[in-house]
Amino acid sequence: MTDTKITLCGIELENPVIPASGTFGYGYEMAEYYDINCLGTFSFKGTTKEERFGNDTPRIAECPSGLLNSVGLQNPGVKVVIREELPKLALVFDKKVMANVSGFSVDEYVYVCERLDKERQVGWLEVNISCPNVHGGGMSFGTDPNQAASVVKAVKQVTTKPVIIKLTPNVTDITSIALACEEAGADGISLINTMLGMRIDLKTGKPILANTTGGLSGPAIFPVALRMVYDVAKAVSIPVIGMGGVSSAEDVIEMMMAGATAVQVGAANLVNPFICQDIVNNLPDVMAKLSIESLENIIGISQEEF
Amino acid sequence: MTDTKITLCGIELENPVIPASGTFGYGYEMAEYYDINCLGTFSFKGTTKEERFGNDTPRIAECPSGLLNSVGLQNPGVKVVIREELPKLALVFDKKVMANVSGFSVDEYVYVCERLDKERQVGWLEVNISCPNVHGGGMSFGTDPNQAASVVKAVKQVTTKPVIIKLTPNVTDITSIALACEEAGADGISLINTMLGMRIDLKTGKPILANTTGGLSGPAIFPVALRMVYDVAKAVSIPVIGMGGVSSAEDVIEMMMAGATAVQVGAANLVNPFICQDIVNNLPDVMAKLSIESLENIIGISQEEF
Amino acid sequence: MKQTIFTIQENKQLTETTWRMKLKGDTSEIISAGQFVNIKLDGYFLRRPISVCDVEGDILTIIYKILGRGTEEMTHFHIGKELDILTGLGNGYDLSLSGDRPVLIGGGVGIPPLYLAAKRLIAEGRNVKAVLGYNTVDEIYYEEEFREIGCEVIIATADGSVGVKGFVTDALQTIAGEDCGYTYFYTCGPEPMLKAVYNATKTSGQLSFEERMGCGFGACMGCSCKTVTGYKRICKEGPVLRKEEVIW
Amino acid sequence: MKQTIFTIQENKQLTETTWRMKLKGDTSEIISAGQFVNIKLDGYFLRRPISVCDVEGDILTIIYKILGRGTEEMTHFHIGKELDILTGLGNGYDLSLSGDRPVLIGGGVGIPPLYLAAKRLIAEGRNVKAVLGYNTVDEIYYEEEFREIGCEVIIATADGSVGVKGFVTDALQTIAGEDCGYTYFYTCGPEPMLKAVYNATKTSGQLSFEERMGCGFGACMGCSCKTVTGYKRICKEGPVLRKEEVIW
Ligand SMILES: Cc1cc2nc3c(=O)[nH]c(=O)nc-3n(C[C@H](O)[C@H](O)[C@H](O)COP(=O)(O)OP(=O)(O)OC[C@H]3O[C@@H](n4cnc5c(N)ncnc54)[C@H](O)[C@@H]3O)c2cc1C
Ligand SMILES: Cc1cc2nc3c(=O)[nH]c(=O)nc-3n(C[C@H](O)[C@H](O)[C@H](O)COP(=O)(O)OP(=O)(O)OC[C@H]3O[C@@H](n4cnc5c(N)ncnc54)[C@H](O)[C@@H]3O)c2cc1C
Ligand SMILES: Cc1cc2nc3c(=O)[nH]c(=O)nc-3n(C[C@H](O)[C@H](O)[C@H](O)COP(=O)(O)O)c2cc1C
Ligand SMILES: Cc1cc2nc3c(=O)[nH]c(=O)nc-3n(C[C@H](O)[C@H](O)[C@H](O)COP(=O)(O)O)c2cc1C
Ligand code: FES
Ligand code: FES
Repeated sequence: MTDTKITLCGIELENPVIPASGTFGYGYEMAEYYDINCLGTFSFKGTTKEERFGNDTPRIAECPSGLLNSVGLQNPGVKVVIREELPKLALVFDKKVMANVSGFSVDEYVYVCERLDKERQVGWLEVNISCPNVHGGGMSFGTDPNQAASVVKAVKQVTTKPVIIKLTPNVTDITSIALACEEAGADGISLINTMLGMRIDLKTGKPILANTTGGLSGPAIFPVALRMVYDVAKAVSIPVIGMGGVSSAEDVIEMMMAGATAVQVGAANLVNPFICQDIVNNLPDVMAKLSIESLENIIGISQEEF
Repeated sequence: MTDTKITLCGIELENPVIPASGTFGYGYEMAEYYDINCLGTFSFKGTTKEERFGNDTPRIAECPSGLLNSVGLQNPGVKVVIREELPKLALVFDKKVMANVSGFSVDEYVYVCERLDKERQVGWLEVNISCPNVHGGGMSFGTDPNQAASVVKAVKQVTTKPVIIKLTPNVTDITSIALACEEAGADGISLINTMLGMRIDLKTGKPILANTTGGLSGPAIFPVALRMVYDVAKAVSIPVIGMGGVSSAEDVIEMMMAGATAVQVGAANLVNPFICQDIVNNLPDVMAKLSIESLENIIGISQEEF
Repeated sequence: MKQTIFTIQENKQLTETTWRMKLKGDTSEIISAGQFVNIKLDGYFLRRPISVCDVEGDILTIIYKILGRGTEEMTHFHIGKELDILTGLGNGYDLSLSGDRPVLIGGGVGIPPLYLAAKRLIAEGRNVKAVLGYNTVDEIYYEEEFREIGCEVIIATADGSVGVKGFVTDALQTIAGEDCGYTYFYTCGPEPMLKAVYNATKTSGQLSFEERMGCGFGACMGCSCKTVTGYKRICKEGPVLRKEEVIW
Repeated sequence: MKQTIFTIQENKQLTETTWRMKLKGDTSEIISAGQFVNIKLDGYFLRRPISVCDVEGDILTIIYKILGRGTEEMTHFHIGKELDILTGLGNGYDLSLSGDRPVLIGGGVGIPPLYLAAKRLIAEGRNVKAVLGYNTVDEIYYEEEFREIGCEVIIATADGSVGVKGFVTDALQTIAGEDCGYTYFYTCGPEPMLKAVYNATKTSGQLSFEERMGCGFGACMGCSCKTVTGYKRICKEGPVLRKEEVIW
């Protein structure tokens, strides 16, 4: 028998497969299509203090083996999430959910995390520090180790549940940022968010996205994500959640070999709404073919020297 | 009539299509397959002071819409390049060639550039500052504006020909590095080099590349490259050479609309050895379809506000 | 929504740039006129959203225009080829509001979803007029098909090569009768046309919008728009909006 | 080197994991036994290098083993499908050095290029022996084909299910006769086998190597190795190296 169980910050998951934030709504929408209880868990849409519409459309542009998005954190705000979305989710999902949090200031992160931390359904807080920091002058919290640490410290003070920090790949040295987060008290690191990219409409000569640039995700970024997971997992001792282009059970295993304890699936959900269910179903077969008995045992094996 | 001519640092090119360094040898090898005089020019294999074998094999790993390479600058050293490779090239190529230079110290860049600058066949020096800087502690010259500027200043002192600095995308803020190079006297900026990535062999659990990590190139990186070309071209006033995943006449036009004066083609040469000839041949048709009369006129048009 | 494999039964050129494809498969999730399907093409990351033009038993008909590489490639598909398609996407038109004399207003590749709407409205005994707009006479398709099902058709061409010279809104003015000549409108076409129709129509009606889509089934928020009744996803709460809720 | 479209004439399973494909097209650049072709597969970025097993007129024969996704997908290709192939890659074996009694030593998917070598050596009147190594009896293919062209065949299986139990080097020892029983060797197979053959053989010979390739025609330096006579590209100055120049 193959064993797909893993433990993420003290909570056991049936399997490491986690739909990524922004590609799975608040979950209940996807429960129309299949029983989402087959998942390890899922990360819900990035939630902010106030309701946000996000950026103008077009927000989507196709790329080779991927897409750009500039959704810009559309969400109904944390109060509505707690009042309306989580109760709807409770009807269709028995497990702990990963609450993805975004913000434009330390105060906003604190505000949102404090509230979501109190929700029984929430198992982990996944704090996305890839957004531009308005206070700090337009740079993202995730591009500077000190600012990243300041978010972690502030959030940890108002929360009781595991805090996972989600990093942006658009940096020179992701390891230094991960280390700063660990030192500041983070319970896990999740990476990667999208890579900054752009496309132009040849007919008009203008950017396709109303926002000019957007975030690249999908299989195109898999090798970059894998390298960052490898580097970060080597450096930190807290668990790492790997993502970026994962689209198959084989990709899940490759991410775990690189050092990921759990694996998120983003863009692939958009093209095949049933992909996470498929991956969960295929994992035992692929493991058997590769003579892997337990997924927990392969975490980071590519790091070992022989 | 469509006009594909462009001017790159004072030298007119028949068209903007330039095979990228490392994917076209020293040119004469490719002249076995077609008449390479149809090209704008090409950038020859990264050349160092001493002969280098490069990294152990495997040096290549496939990725979605791209590949990783960890060739590690295999080349016969600048003396042999001047004595043997350039004379062979002279027999088959009438135009000025772009001399791609690598180094592990400022002194090495100076040494190699000084010698290649004297060669009649060389039109431009393309200085690749993406290599680890041994003196500076393992970080690459291309990840720090000050170090990048120091290379530019030193090279400019010993050369008379246009010096184009080739940047790595593996940085938080590529624009600041491009600006530092411009201020230090660079005559052009060329970007992007490969993105750091990795793949693991599922059967062994070990990295596929002997070097563990490698550089990702090919269509997968096109949107990231385009965004960087757009940002850098907006910031600097020297010409920008765009590259990263370009594989068609349409891609050439998209890069130029983003701000590139000329466009290099790398990974695509490996899959289709005739791709650059095909692109040169297709350009006029695609221009006609898009009602573009002159390529020079579309450089950076996506930057304009309407 | 359902993910199904469809088999191509026909792939026929209608005009220089417009093709019709008939596909056989499980159409059970296709409920309303104005819904769309989302088609996976090998070698492209995102699916291509295309409106349902007709559905009869297990045969789905779509009409597509060559716009970029994906639709160009579709023209080379042979009979028998299998396509992975998501069906049952979008809300579709609410035909119960049509009144006795609805008008259907379509421009270019906005025409196909109106065909199924016309069929169903006529089956319900409505007196249906269709105003179909094209650039020029050579681009006309489906005029006959609309007539055959008993629809009165008014053609507008931008260059005046046939029918009313001008846009669908010019042709709309030629409809006379009691009141404004129609009781309700259903429209689909490029956004500038929708806006013109919005301004020119004298009754209530429904407009079908296009947007670049990430998923097409509500997961990504790629296609949102603001309406009087809140934020809506074109792919889920759309593509059809009521005239009263549209914000330009 | 030439880039040509070939049409599949046959795609036949030989063993559980090994298939033969016959392709029709311009084979004019295929000169030597031991050369390879590089095949473009839809959906994969890099081409797949596969040795020439045989060439007769405009028919190219290759034999491939299911290793990963690309070769797995090849097994589903139908007759008539067109493939974009680079031909005439690599140096190939120099058969002029064979002497009277060359031995061909192949393991697994290293066997195919030796078939064309055998045919040509026999055509030149050489007395050719082939030592073919497999894991087990079920994996044996092309034994008959080698015999039919007049080659003496010695089989080795790792599990001893047929022929000599052990590796090709064990089978090699069974060859007796004047001197060591052969005048020269040509070999192809996995690297550990090549090394064993290198150590076990008593004459000079040529070894064909594999490496992960970027281009397959000399442009990228992806496949370099160090030899006694300098750095060589497996795809261009190889895949065949002389025993004397190999550095392990
Ligand atoms: C709800 C809906 C219904 C549609 N119905 C039809 C129809 O019945 N017939 C028809 O011909 N066309 C229809 N379209 C437009 C059709 O989706 C695009 O023409 C098609 O996706 C273009 O693909 P391409 O590969 O040829 O173009 P490319 O430009 O190469 O496509 C690149 C990307 O942009 C997207 N894209 C480009 N143009 C559009 C567009 N106008 N709308 C949405 N996405 C776009 C593509 O889907 C793809 O993701 C509809 C669009 C929507 C949203
Ligand atoms: C000169 C040469 C001749 C060859 N001749 C034959 C032959 O006649 N028959 C045969 O079955 N195989 C042969 N091979 C090996 C064959 O190229 C690989 O088995 C095949 O590329 C695997 O592709 P895949 O998509 O199934 O595997 P994947 O692992 O999915 O491929 C991923 C990438 O790795 C490369 N790769 C994986 N394994 C190898 C390998 N062993 N050698 C080179 N590249 C590899 C692939 O080409 C591709 O780029 C030869 C290799 C070389 C270099
Ligand atoms: C449409 C879309 C919306 C996203 N929204 C969010 C978000 O709200 N919060 C967040 O942390 N990440 C968001 N992401 C990033 C993904 O969660 C994920 O980190 C990234 O896409 C890389 O994974 P992938 O290649 O599997 O998509 C979004 C991605 C996409 C494609
Ligand atoms: C096999 C290979 C070798 C390369 N060698 C060099 C090199 O020697 N010097 C250099 O500046 N860039 C080198 N590059 C980077 C390319 O010139 C180019 O910047 C990069 O690959 C992005 O373009 P592409 O996506 O079109 O390949 C190499 C790329 C590849 C694939
Ligand atoms: S396209 Fe994804 S929500 Fe509409
Ligand atoms: S594979 Fe490119 S040089 Fe050999």
